[in-house]
Parts: sequence; structure tokens; C-alpha cells
Amino acid sequence: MDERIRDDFPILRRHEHGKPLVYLDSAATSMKPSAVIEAEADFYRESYANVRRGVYELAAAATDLYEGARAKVASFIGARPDEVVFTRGTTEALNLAAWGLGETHVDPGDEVLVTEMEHHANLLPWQEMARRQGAHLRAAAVTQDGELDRDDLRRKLSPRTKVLALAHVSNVLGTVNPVVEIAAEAHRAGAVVVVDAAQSVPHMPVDVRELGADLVAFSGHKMLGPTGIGILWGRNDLLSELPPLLTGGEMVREVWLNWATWDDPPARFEGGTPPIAQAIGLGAAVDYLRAIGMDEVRRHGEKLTALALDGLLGRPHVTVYGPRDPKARGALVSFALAGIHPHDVATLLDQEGIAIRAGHHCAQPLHRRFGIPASCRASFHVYTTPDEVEHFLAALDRAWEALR
Amino acid sequence: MDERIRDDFPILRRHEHGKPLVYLDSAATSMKPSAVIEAEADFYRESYANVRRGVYELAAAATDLYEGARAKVASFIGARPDEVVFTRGTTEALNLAAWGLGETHVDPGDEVLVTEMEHHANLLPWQEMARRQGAHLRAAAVTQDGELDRDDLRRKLSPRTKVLALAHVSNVLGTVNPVVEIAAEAHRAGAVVVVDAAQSVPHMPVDVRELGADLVAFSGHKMLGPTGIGILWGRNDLLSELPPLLTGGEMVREVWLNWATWDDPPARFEGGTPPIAQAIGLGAAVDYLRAIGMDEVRRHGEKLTALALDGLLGRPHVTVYGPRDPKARGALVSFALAGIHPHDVATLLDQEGIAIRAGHHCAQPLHRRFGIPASCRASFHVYTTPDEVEHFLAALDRAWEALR
Amino acid sequence: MTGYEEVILDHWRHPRHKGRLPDPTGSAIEANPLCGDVVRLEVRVEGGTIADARFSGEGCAISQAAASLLTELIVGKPVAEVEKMKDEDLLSALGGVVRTRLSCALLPLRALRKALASGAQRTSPPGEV
Amino acid sequence: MTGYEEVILDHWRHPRHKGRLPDPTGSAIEANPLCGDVVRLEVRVEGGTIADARFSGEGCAISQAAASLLTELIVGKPVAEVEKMKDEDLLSALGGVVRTRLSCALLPLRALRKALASGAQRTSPPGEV
Ligand SMILES: Cc1ncc(COP(=O)(O)O)c(C=O)c1O
Ligand SMILES: Cc1ncc(COP(=O)(O)O)c(C=O)c1O
Repeated sequence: MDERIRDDFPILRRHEHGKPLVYLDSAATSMKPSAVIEAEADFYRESYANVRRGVYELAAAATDLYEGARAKVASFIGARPDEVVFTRGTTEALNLAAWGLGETHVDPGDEVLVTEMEHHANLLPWQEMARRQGAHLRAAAVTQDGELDRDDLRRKLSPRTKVLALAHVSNVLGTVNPVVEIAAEAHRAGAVVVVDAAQSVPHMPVDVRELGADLVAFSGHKMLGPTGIGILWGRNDLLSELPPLLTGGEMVREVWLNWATWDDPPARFEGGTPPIAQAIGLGAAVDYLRAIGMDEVRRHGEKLTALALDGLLGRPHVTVYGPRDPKARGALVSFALAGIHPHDVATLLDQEGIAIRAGHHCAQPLHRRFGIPASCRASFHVYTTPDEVEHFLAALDRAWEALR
Repeated sequence: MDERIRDDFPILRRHEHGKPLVYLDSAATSMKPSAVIEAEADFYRESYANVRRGVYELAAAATDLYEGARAKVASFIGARPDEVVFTRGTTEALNLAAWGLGETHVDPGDEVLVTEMEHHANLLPWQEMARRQGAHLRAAAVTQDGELDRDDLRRKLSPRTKVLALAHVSNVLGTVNPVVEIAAEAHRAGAVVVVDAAQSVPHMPVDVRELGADLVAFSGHKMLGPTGIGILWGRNDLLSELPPLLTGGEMVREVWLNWATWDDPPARFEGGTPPIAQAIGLGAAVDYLRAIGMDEVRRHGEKLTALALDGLLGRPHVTVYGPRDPKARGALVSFALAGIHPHDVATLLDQEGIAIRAGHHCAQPLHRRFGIPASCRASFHVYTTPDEVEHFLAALDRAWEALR
Repeated sequence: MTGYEEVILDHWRHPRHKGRLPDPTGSAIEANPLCGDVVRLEVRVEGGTIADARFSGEGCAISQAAASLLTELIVGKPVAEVEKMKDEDLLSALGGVVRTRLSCALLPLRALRKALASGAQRTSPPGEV
Repeated sequence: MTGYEEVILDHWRHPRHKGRLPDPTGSAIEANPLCGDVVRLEVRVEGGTIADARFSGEGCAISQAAASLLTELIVGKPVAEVEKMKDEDLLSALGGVVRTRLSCALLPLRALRKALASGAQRTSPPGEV
């Protein structure tokens, strides 16, 4: 990865406690290049208007930019624009999926299958949906190595399983789940497959058709884009069956006081004024990532992960969660120092300007599975350098000395 | 209003079809001052991180900015910060309200009361909720003058009415509804009062406690703020009763595979990564509006509306919808030219660089009530000048000459 | 002030072939619920040629003018030729239409295509349907 | 590398009053489910004075050190005085705590306040409860 990339990210010039910022929390949210920041700002400065319905030229220009962003995102994931729904983020996208599938595909006594490694965003909406529909929620186990227990998953997959929802990449273990194979199995059982791609789309080439899933969710803010925007991709025929989660303006055809008819996807799922500037910013983020090339993004992430894993596994007081092979992982590593609370590690590193995350990373059941209340996580993106990883490892040694 | 305000809005230097842009569609969405654009950009450039959970300093700084924005919005509407929920916009806020009230306050056979002048965003969520709960949706009539038919409303308000949802200011008629009195009546009947303040909060001083409502919704993008952010204000005791619409990370306390406990408001309603930069941008918009003073904003809006009304009512071929007194109106006027389709008017004005809206303005039932498929609407904000209104009236005459 | 080319204004003020056909061989209605435009297009095909056509409905100047012009363009033409008519052909005959209003301008053409298709499927004389 | 002042490290490495009291007059548990910190604080009040105190639980260095320091600060002090203790008093005794960790540092103090309140409500000897 070209070191000059760092110049594109203004925040990387920041200092923390007098030390240059080393930002290792990209799995929580990524930093933004100037191209993204300026795309949004320029839209407000030059072409801003509400989209769709406007008869005047400015509204048409704004609509072109908005729909252009949709087309960019679509082509980025190998999809058609009419299959790309703009949401606030992965969370809204998964809620939309759970709501819609619940209303149309799940009856009392049916089952919904998730895994023990899900982020709360891919667990709670299914809990709620199962409760509403009188269905049962089941969870496939995770092995001690941090992989999906494929046998357990197979055991729990049955003709009663109407939906399988799983992460493409775990935000704690880093595990890359073999979605292609699992989706095929689930389809054979007759289940709809929903993939939480919040940690994969930002970091590796993802083609939704090759993935074989039916619905795929991800967030703009983790892929160098703005906050307030996310995506639900869905096969158009499936989207066409789903009712909207949010109703209001711009998602309807005919409205009477007592009834209304929905518009087609994707408009049906974008009730109200959408996050227009954020969609345009996300379009710029996609352009930026494509200019680097997602293969290169992935290569870089793997290299940094290998470096971090190597360093962490070489220290006997460090426990690493998840697979040991960087090729089987996303660009993040979760770990703990023996007898030291993760929050203490994060605070000590913060004093050196190094930002890592400590906590349950919105995956309480997974942490409970491993018998820990929390873990530390270092995560990377295109602007992260090998030097930063080395710096992090050295600081970790000082934290260990200070607290052990 | 100080003419120099226009310099704060970069887009107003834009030309359309070779003519300077005259933007008269602020009711659809408002333009943004540099202070707002830069607040968002600077956040990404200098202090960006995900909010809440982060242990490192940068996350604390970002959280302070995010919560600081909440405090600004709260004080802007006379509320407490813990009563202010960030949503994507009015539409999500009203969906959240309808969902939560449906789950907790409405049983089969109950009634939900709206009005004929509601925007689809304050109609469809109640249709859906009524359907889910087996309740009846009723709508209070609108008089020929474009006012709420108070007698009809009283007739339809009964102990069976569990919710009354109405607009503070109609986005088509401009009518300012007497919410204080109506809310008192509704409360006497035992109904919860939900106010769609999308067209009032951006244009006049609104104190949610004086308003007497229980839940109030509005959008950032109509009040000089970014897209992708809106507000649901609610009395904290009522909010505490409501279940979330979106579930996921950051809105929970304890999560097990099969159950979870919700956090308190407002966090409970902000599942997932929120629109962080957009909240901060909205905070800057509130600062900007307060610096002008909402009394002054209102005065300016009234002056422009009076000018436009005067001009329109003085032209015999023009029909104006809604009250004739500018003091009884928001900063907008809807109208039609005899025998000419609103879209033609808008297109002809666009050729002169004047952006007005034509259509049903997401209020189909209201247009049906007046027997028209669509109307034209000119709407204003702080950057609109009397000259622009005069220019619009003159262009309207030319359009009339061209098409009659 | 222009924006509406002379041809649009002319057809809007003086619509041709407005009304109903007593004996259409094909007929279709197209509507845009969002702006309220409605256009009915009726044709009578005789020996592979469009012998007559009428339009009715209501809506904006552009959709009405486009309907009027369209009827003028097609009457007397072989169906085979009319079926080849492209969106651009109508738009340029109208002297150009701003992009925000393309759907208004093309509404009559959509109705025409449906009307011809409906006519094609009709194997018995219209009176017997 | 510091960040954790000497007093925190000292109490973390050598906790004072860690364990359980056999005969507490007041006791309370506070937990932060988000990071897993749990602190139990037990006090024995005799004649308006805190005769003894113990803490137990698990969690981060800051919460554990704060609990340890807190017990040291209060043992032998009149309850009236301890009840007046402010958040700032504990934080400054700890030598300062970074703002992202204030809730960890204050967890034991919240437990102490509850323990004293629970003790105050107790009218019968603890053994009989
Ligand atoms: C009265 C009213 N309610 C609701 C809305 C919907 O707001 P938003 O599109 O920002 O969700 C609008 C604006 O379009 C409005 O004018
Ligand atoms: C795997 C996974 N799923 C879902 C989410 C939720 O994404 P968001 O907060 O953007 O809605 C995240 C990020 O926090 C994640 O890592």
C-alpha cells in the first residue's frame, strides 16, 4: 500500500496526549479521506436539493447524483441498482430484513437460525422477529478456535428453518465464514440467507451474487464513507415481496386516508427524505476504494493482520481469539493480556496515542461463550501502516510491564 | 433579515439556465450555511470516531460532540437532553412513535385520529399501526379555507381515541394548527398527542412543553442542517414506556442469545452507529438559527409569505390554498393557475432559474379533498429575499401569458 | 420566456385529433398517478395502416401536446413504421423537452404502444368484443 | 509509560481490605454490565463510625484500586463525614483518572453509598436478618 495514502486522511495528522494518533479501531468505524469529506461538502455547496419528485433542474441534478451513488455501490458489489436500498446503516438494514421476512416468510413454530458469533445487530432483530411471529430462534455454536461449528449448524438447519442470518466476517474473532457453502446448504433446506457483511465489504472484494446470499447488509461508515448511510442489498424478486419497515413519503404510489399502495424496490424501503449527501459521500468512498483496488485492500489488511497476529501469538501472556491464519481472517485481531482487564490495556495504550477498542464489541453472547466479559481489539484499514502495528506491539509490552 | 446572510450559503451563487438560482423550495429541504457544512467536515477532519463505548480519548471527544449536539437541540426546543432521540428524519421519528404507541397504548377496537391535511409521513405509519393493532384510523376534516375543522375533530375525539397525530404546520396549506388547545382537548379524552413539527420547528420558536404534546418529530434537513438526521422528542416518562423500533448494538444492557434488556431513552431508540456527523452538523444549524433568533426567523418568513400571498391573491387567475392571513401560516404558499397544470408552471419558472415545487407534496388525500391532482408551492427560509419573491411573481405572469 | 417550444404551445392551444374514436381497433390508457396526467389513445388500423387516431384525457401541457402531435405523426402511416418509432423521435418532433418532464412527454407514446398491441391481439371485429 | 498514577498501581498490586466482612452492617454490589466490573462493598458501622470495611469483586485496575483506596479512606471515619465524600474527593485521592474511565473509578463509591444506605435502614442486628 502506498504510504502517501495517509495524506488523504486529514485526521491522521492528529496528536493524542502529545503523541501522533495511531488509530487501530477501524472495525468500529473507519476514517474518511478528503475525497469523501469534500464530495459531501461540495454537494451542499453546489448541487443540493431534495431528490425524486422535484420538477426543477437543481432537483434533477441532485437526483442524478443520488442515483449515481446507488449505481456505484451496485457495481462495487456486483449488483443491479434496483437491488440496492439505502438505509442508515447495517443495523437498519438488518432490521428491515428481519421485519420484512417475518411478515412474509415466518409462521408460528418456524425457526430462525443465527450463530453465536453475531453482532447484536444481527441477533436482536431476529429475537424480536421470532417473538412477534411465534417462531424459535436457534444459534449455531462457535468452536474453541473461533470458527463456526459446521456440524452444529447442519444439525440445527432443518425444513423448519425459514431464515439463516450470519456474519460474513466476525467483528470479534475476525473469522471469515464460508458463506458460499453455508448459503448453498441453507438454500437446500429452504431457508432465506441473510448476510451481515459489515466487516467484509469494507475490506475485501465481495460479489453478492457469488456469495449466494439473498440479502446482504453493510455500513458506509466502516468503508471510508460518511455516518448515517448503509446498504441492504437483496435479490429484486425477494425485495419485491417484502413490506417496508418505514412508511411515509416517496415510497408509495397511491395514498388514501385508509390505504396506500407501495412503490417498487428500492424506493419502497426508502420512506422519507433519504440520507442524500451521505449516499453521495459513500459513492465517493466506493470510487476511492476501487482506485486502490479491493484486492490490494485485502492484501494490505492481511499483511497487517499477519504482523499483529505474529506479534501477539509470540507473547505468552497474550491470548488471541479466533483463527490463527491471517488468510482466514478479516483485518482485525482480538486479544487479552493475562490477568489484566481489557479496559486497562486500552487506557494505557491511549496514553501513547494508540486507539484500540476494549469491551464486548456488541457481541455479549460470544464473549460469554469464551468466558470473558470483554476483550481488546486492534483493527486496520488502508491507512494503517506496519510501523503502527509494531508501535502497538511495543506499547502493549509497556502496558504489560506496568500492570502485571 | 440581514442581506449578508446570503453569503453564508454557498449554493446561492449557483446559476440555473444562465440565471441566478432563486430557490423557493425550502419546505422540501433547506439550503445549508457554510457553518453547518464545515462543522461536519471538520468533525471528520479532526475528531472523528465512533461514539459511546470507546475507551480512548478520541472516542470521548467524538462522544462529547455528539452529546453536545443533543444538548443544543434540547435547549433549542425547551427540552431535556434525555428526551431528545436522534433519528434519520421526521419519517423515522413518526414511525418510531407509531410503532411504540401501537405496542403499548392501542388495542383492537381503539381509534387513532389524524387529520386530512397530514403529510404521508404522518398518515401511513398510523395506517400500518392501526392495521397491526386492529384499531380504526379516523381523520378530522379540513375546511374549504384550509383550516382544521375543529368541530369535526371534537366529534371524532372520544375515549376510544388512544392517539391523536397532527401537523403543527401543514406543508401544503401552510396552516398553523392551534396545537396547544387541541392537545388539551385530546388529553382530556385520554389520547396521546403526537405532533409532526417538520414545518414549524425550522421556522418559528417552538417550545415542546408549551406546545403540550407528548411526542414531537422534526427533520434536520429542513432547518439548515444535514440530511440523514431528525429528532423525536418525547416526555421522558412516555419514552421510557416505548419499545424500540430498531434493535442492535448500543441500545441494550444485557444480551443473551434468547433475550435482551433495553437501555434507557434516548439510547434505547438509537440502535447501531447513529448519524454522528449529521447530529453535529445539526447542532451547528441550531447555533446558526439561534444567532439569528427564531423570532426574527419567524418575522422574516411572515414578511415573505405576506408579500407572496398579496401578489397571488391579487391575480384573478390564481387560486391560493390555505389561510389568507400570513400570521396564521408557515413560510410557504401553495397555489394554482387556472387551467394550467402545476408541473408546467414549475418547468416554466425553472427556465428562469426559479425553483418551486409542483406535485402533491406527499399529501395526496389533502389534494383529493380539494379536488386537484397537484399544486404549486413556493416556500422560503432565512436566505430568501423580498426581491426573489417579486421576481417569482413576475415570472409567474410570464408563465401565465405563455400557457393560458 | 420560452422553455416550451412553439410546437408544444401550438399543440397545447390547438389540439389535433382530440376526442374519442367511434370504432377503434386499439385503445389504451396510461396515467402517471404522481402528477395526475392521464392519456387515452385510440387508433383505427385498416389494412396495416393507421387510418385514424384520437386522444383524450387531462394533464399538463407537455403530455397533452405530445399526444396531439403524436396522433398527427401517425395517422396515415403504416403500422410497421409507427411501431418502430423511438422515444427520441417524438421528443425531437416536440422540439426538445427538459429532462425533468420526459415522462410527461412520453406518456402518449406508451399509450400508443399499448393500443397497437391491444389491437394486434384482437382477432374479431371490435363490435363483437 | 504512566497514565495510571502510582497510587492506582500500588493499590492494584497490593489491595487493602480485600475480602469479605463476617459481620457487616451494610453491604452493596454495583456492577457495570458493559465492561464486567463488579464491586461488592461491605461496612461495619459502630457508634456512628466506620469500624471496618472490605471490598471484593473483579474488574479493571481502576475499579479495584479505587475500591481498595476507598476502604482505606473510610475506615475509622465518622459515617457523617464519609457520607459527605464527593466524587472529586475519591478521584483526586487516586491522583486523577482519565475521563473515559470515570465510571470505573466511581463504581466503588456508588457501592459504598448504597451500603451505607442499606445499613441505615437496618434496625435489627444483622444476624437476625
Ligand atoms: C409536514 C411534514 N411532515 C413530514 C415530512 C417528512 O420529513 P422527512 O422527509 O424529513 O422525513 C415533511 C417533509 O417532507 C413534512 O413537510
Ligand atoms: C459485524 C457487524 N455487524 C453489524 C454492525 C453494526 O453496524 P452499524 O453500527 O453501522 O449499524 C457492526 C459494526 O458495529 C459489525 O461489526
